Amino acid sequence: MSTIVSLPDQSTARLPKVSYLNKEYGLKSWLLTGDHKRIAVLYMISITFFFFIGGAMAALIRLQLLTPYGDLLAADTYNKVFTAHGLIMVFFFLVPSVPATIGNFCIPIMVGAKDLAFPKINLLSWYLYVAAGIMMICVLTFGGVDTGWTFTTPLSTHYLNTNVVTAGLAVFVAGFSSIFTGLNFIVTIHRMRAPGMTWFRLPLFVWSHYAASILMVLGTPVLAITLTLVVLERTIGIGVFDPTRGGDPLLFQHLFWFYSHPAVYIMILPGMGVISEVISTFSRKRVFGYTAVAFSSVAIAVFGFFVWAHHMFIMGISNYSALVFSLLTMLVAVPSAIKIFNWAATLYKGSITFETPMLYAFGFLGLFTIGGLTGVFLGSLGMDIHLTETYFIVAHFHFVMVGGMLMAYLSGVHFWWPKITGRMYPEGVSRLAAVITFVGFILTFFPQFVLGYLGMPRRYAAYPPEFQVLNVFSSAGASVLGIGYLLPLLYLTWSLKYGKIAGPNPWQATGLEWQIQSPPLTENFDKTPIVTHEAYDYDWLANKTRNEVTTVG
Amino acid sequence: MQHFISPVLWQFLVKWLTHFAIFPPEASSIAPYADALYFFLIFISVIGLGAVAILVTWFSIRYRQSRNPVATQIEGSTILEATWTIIPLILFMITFVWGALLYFRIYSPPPNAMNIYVVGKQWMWKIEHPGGQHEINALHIPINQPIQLTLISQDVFHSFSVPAFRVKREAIPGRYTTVWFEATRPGVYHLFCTQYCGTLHSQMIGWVYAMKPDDYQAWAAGSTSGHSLAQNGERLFASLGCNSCHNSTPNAHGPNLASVYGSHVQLANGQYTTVDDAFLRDTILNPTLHEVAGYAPIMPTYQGQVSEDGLIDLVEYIKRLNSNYRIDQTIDNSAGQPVQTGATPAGTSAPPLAPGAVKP
Amino acid sequence: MDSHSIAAQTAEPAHLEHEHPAFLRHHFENVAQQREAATFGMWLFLLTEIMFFGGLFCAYLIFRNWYYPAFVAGSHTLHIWAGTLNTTLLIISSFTMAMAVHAAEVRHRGPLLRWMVLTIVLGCGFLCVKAYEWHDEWVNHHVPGLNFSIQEFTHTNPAYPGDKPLAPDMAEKTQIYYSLYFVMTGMHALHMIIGVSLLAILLIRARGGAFTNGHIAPVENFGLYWHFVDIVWIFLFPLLYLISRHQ
Amino acid sequence: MEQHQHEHHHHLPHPEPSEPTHTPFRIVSPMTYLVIGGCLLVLTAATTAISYVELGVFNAVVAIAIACIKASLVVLFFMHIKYSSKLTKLTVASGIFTFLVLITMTMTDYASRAWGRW
Repeated sequence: MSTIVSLPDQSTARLPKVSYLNKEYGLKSWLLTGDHKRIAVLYMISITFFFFIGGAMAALIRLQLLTPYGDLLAADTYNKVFTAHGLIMVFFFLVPSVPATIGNFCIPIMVGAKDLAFPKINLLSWYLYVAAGIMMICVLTFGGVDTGWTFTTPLSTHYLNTNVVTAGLAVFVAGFSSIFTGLNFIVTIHRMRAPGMTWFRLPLFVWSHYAASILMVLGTPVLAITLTLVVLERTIGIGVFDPTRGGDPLLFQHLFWFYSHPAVYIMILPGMGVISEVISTFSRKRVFGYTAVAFSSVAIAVFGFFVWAHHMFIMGISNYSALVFSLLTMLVAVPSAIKIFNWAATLYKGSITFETPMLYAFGFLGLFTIGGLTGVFLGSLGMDIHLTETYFIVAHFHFVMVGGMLMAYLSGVHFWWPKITGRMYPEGVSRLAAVITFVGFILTFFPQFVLGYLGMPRRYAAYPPEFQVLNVFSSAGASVLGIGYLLPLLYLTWSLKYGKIAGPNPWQATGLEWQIQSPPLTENFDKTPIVTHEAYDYDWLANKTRNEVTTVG
Repeated sequence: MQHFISPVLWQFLVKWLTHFAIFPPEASSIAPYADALYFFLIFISVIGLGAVAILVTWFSIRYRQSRNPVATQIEGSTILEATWTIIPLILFMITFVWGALLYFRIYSPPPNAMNIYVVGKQWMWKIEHPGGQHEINALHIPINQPIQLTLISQDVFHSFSVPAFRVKREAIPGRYTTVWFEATRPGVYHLFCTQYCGTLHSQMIGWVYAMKPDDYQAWAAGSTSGHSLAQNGERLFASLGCNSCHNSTPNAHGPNLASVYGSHVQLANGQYTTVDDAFLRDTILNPTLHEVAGYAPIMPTYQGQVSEDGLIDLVEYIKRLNSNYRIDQTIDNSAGQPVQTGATPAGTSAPPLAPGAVKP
Repeated sequence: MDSHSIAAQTAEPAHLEHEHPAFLRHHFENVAQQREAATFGMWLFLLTEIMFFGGLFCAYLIFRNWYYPAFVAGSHTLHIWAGTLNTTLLIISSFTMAMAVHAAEVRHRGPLLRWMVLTIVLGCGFLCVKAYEWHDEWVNHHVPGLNFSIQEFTHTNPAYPGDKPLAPDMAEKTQIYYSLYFVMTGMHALHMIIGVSLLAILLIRARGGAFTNGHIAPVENFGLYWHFVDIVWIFLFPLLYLISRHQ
Repeated sequence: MEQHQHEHHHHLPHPEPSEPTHTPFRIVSPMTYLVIGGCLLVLTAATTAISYVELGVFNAVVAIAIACIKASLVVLFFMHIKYSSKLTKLTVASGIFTFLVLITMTMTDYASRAWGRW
């Protein structure tokens, strides 16, 4: 009997008879569910679908750029492809990735609640996501859209005859999906915590989601109204963004980036939460400087609202504004630096193991550090002039979003996979996938920094021949990267049926979610837990395990 | 070597290697300053990344489970955390100041800069030299001479980028922007549009020809269209009827425009403003927004009637207008005084051209 | 202060812990937690609304600074009586809504229904006046993009003989004013329509006895929404109707 | 069998609550609503009347000030913020704060563009 507590030996673990997965059967029980865990699974399936569509677009982009002459796709097709890649990856993958899947699954359990505060709104948010997704698919089916994901006016309003309106409305609807997710998280974290779960006992995953949710709730509506204005401008020509009627295209930039810069933090903060959990668990040590990491999340969220105009340094904002926004951009880099060093210091005197989530987390540390530091290049006014709108931006963004966020997402998916499905993924092949992803990523995106400094502009369907060598490296890397992303899809699907039974706490982690069965019951807990320990209290876990051995055994 | 692999592949490799570039040429006076900051930033990035990499690697080896089975729980360390807060902060502040200085170097043209107008449109760059040379997707400039570009877009956002000079500036619809550079090495350099501007964005590219001053003079003399921008502007000024109000006769309704460029004028709302290119352009299109004190707001708008090229001609004309002599004469002529028409020899009137302009 | 008193209804949380009324959803511990969560959620939703209108106010401020004479001229074509009447209607409807919430709090079904009906009537009254104004603006060719004409602004407005006619370039800019006017009042009216519809649903449920059994969260939160829509109008009224009326 | 472990939570001592779980709700009296409603109507009349008085730039200032007072009355009394928890107050404040960030930081760009090109 004592074997159940001396995991990760899973030989005697069995799947529980009743769990959220088999409480009810049938499609209807899934599509009308209020259970946050089921909604998380629905989200996971849908964002995976969109990730691979966006990934296919990326593959087309890299194939096109293999040669300098634009042999594969016509220029307008290429424009549609990179626009679809951007829109899908940003609004249909990155924004909902960790929050809507892992966050949805874990946050209620982590705070000791039975569900999110508003289960129906949670389901509504998934349906909004699906509706937006269907609109996006319609856009792609009926001729695509070639605005670029930034919808820049007056290009999007007056100079294109593609499906801009539908695409804009799709993003509008997707935005409300994200607002409702954020709103649900904030209320849940404030109001649904179990007795004894004080703010400073919350896992850092919850803190980072809290910060991201604030950004979702306060930033997204500005995007909504901006896109509404774009749609109105395009359909009836109201003139607010049209310079020939006295409107100001730069106002669009201001309003767009007021959301879309914080959106970057919406995308990365939840990933940072994953990294805190994973690094702590696999070094069996509490996160170094818990308070600093928690507050740096909030600081990123707050400062995130003050830096949007750094996307517009050369676009005609006043020099004084450029100075202020550059200064604030430098300040927002500091909390990220704090996080990186605190994670590194967490390893100190730990007892480190190298399971797949940890490998992905190491990948995150390296790639996010590069991504963050190159962000400082771009925040620096004079350097930005040369680097902006080139492949340097592309590389920087992908280092943060793919090297950072996607690594964090995969780390989280592997980490919580046993909890979500009750089964282990195959450790050997998944470690291989983590390494392949890291190598493929570096090969794909590092050459783009060099291309950027050489001056190769982004969004070019064809380019001068001297840039070809680096582009070939990049495309070659992308094929490696593609394998790295396909592997998890295959072996995780395989593991649903054939994976080893995980048992409640395969990693011996301290979070509340690991103290219940895997997969959990629909109500998460038999009885509301009472929390007496801090997050990452491994002594508490060891003590609890000892008691259990005596009680159970 | 080529005997061991296929000749096609060999050709390919050779082509690659000859085209292989990892650093752009430094061809302007600004480039070394930009590169210095770039290397500084790379330096601190390597330090930062190195610090993280060393810590992570060392801890991973030293504290792996097989070597350190029991973790020691540590709360944190205020001193350490303060250290890695303050050191990055200082480095980022240095970067900020350095970057700001570079920014103002790039965007503050020196007073002796030679002005060239650039109009961006889907999908080409139209370059207009004051001497009347027009170019598409090509820019000829002399080296060792500060060049100021005044950019505007006719439709959507474009961005004028010359990587070899490390300068870039957005061409905005409805507004002039400026950037300057001084080429230091003769050569042919890429000119890109870097702001996504629609279907043929990737074909909105061209070349910058940096030439020795003598070569440039030869090119300028050989490429002129026959009329300087100011001369085109003068014709436009007359054909639009601007001269009926803007002259120096006693019954002129509008301000006298001679030598108005660069002066400070008081607006109807009491504020003072400097007359620059942007101000001139705006007053032609939106006269009500810049009512000059002492004049009735009767000027019609020319929005939609003058192209960006025409506006540039007008601006260039007014910029170089030192006297109203020729305007008044045109008025007299059109007022129907045939006696004096032929009596004014063209040669005696002072041409309103600045010395820099190239004559036909 | 006698204008308010502490409610008695949630004074015994200890008992509620084990009491499970039909409206208490399974994942909440007790009624108080459910009500607090709902109210807090509603406030967060109103935050998003603030930012949604925030983008419009930002645009409004910029263009009002740039094209002040056009904004004055545009504003002078609006019916100030209609704006004032609508402000009054909305404020009274906010009052009646507050009273409806009060009726739900003290569990009086009759007054609850009456106040809700009154709120719906006032809301519809507001929309009718708004529709009349829009119709008027359509007739006068003031709808940007659809049937706009600057004719009226290049000549003296008979209602404001003191106003100088605008120069054509400034008259063109009245289009910006009207764009913002229609987007802002349109977005506001959309919120009103949604509000009236929701209120009608709540009314039907209230007739069946809901909301007077202690489960007042839906009425209370709808009240918050309704008051927020009122606040938006409180700002729209001076910004759109009252620009330099003294000229 | 595997599910035994979470039952042990109940053997643990009851910790101090993190924050008060139950905030008593106040019922505001109809009289307050009536007074506030009356104030709002008076202010509406006032703002309309004042707009016909020449005050220069202060016309806009007064109009906005009155609108702010009216909005505050609605928020404080009709929306019960005066009687609400700190959290709700903070929520409202953060909304206004972000709104002001959007407005002021954008406006400063527009204002400082007119200061010239250095």
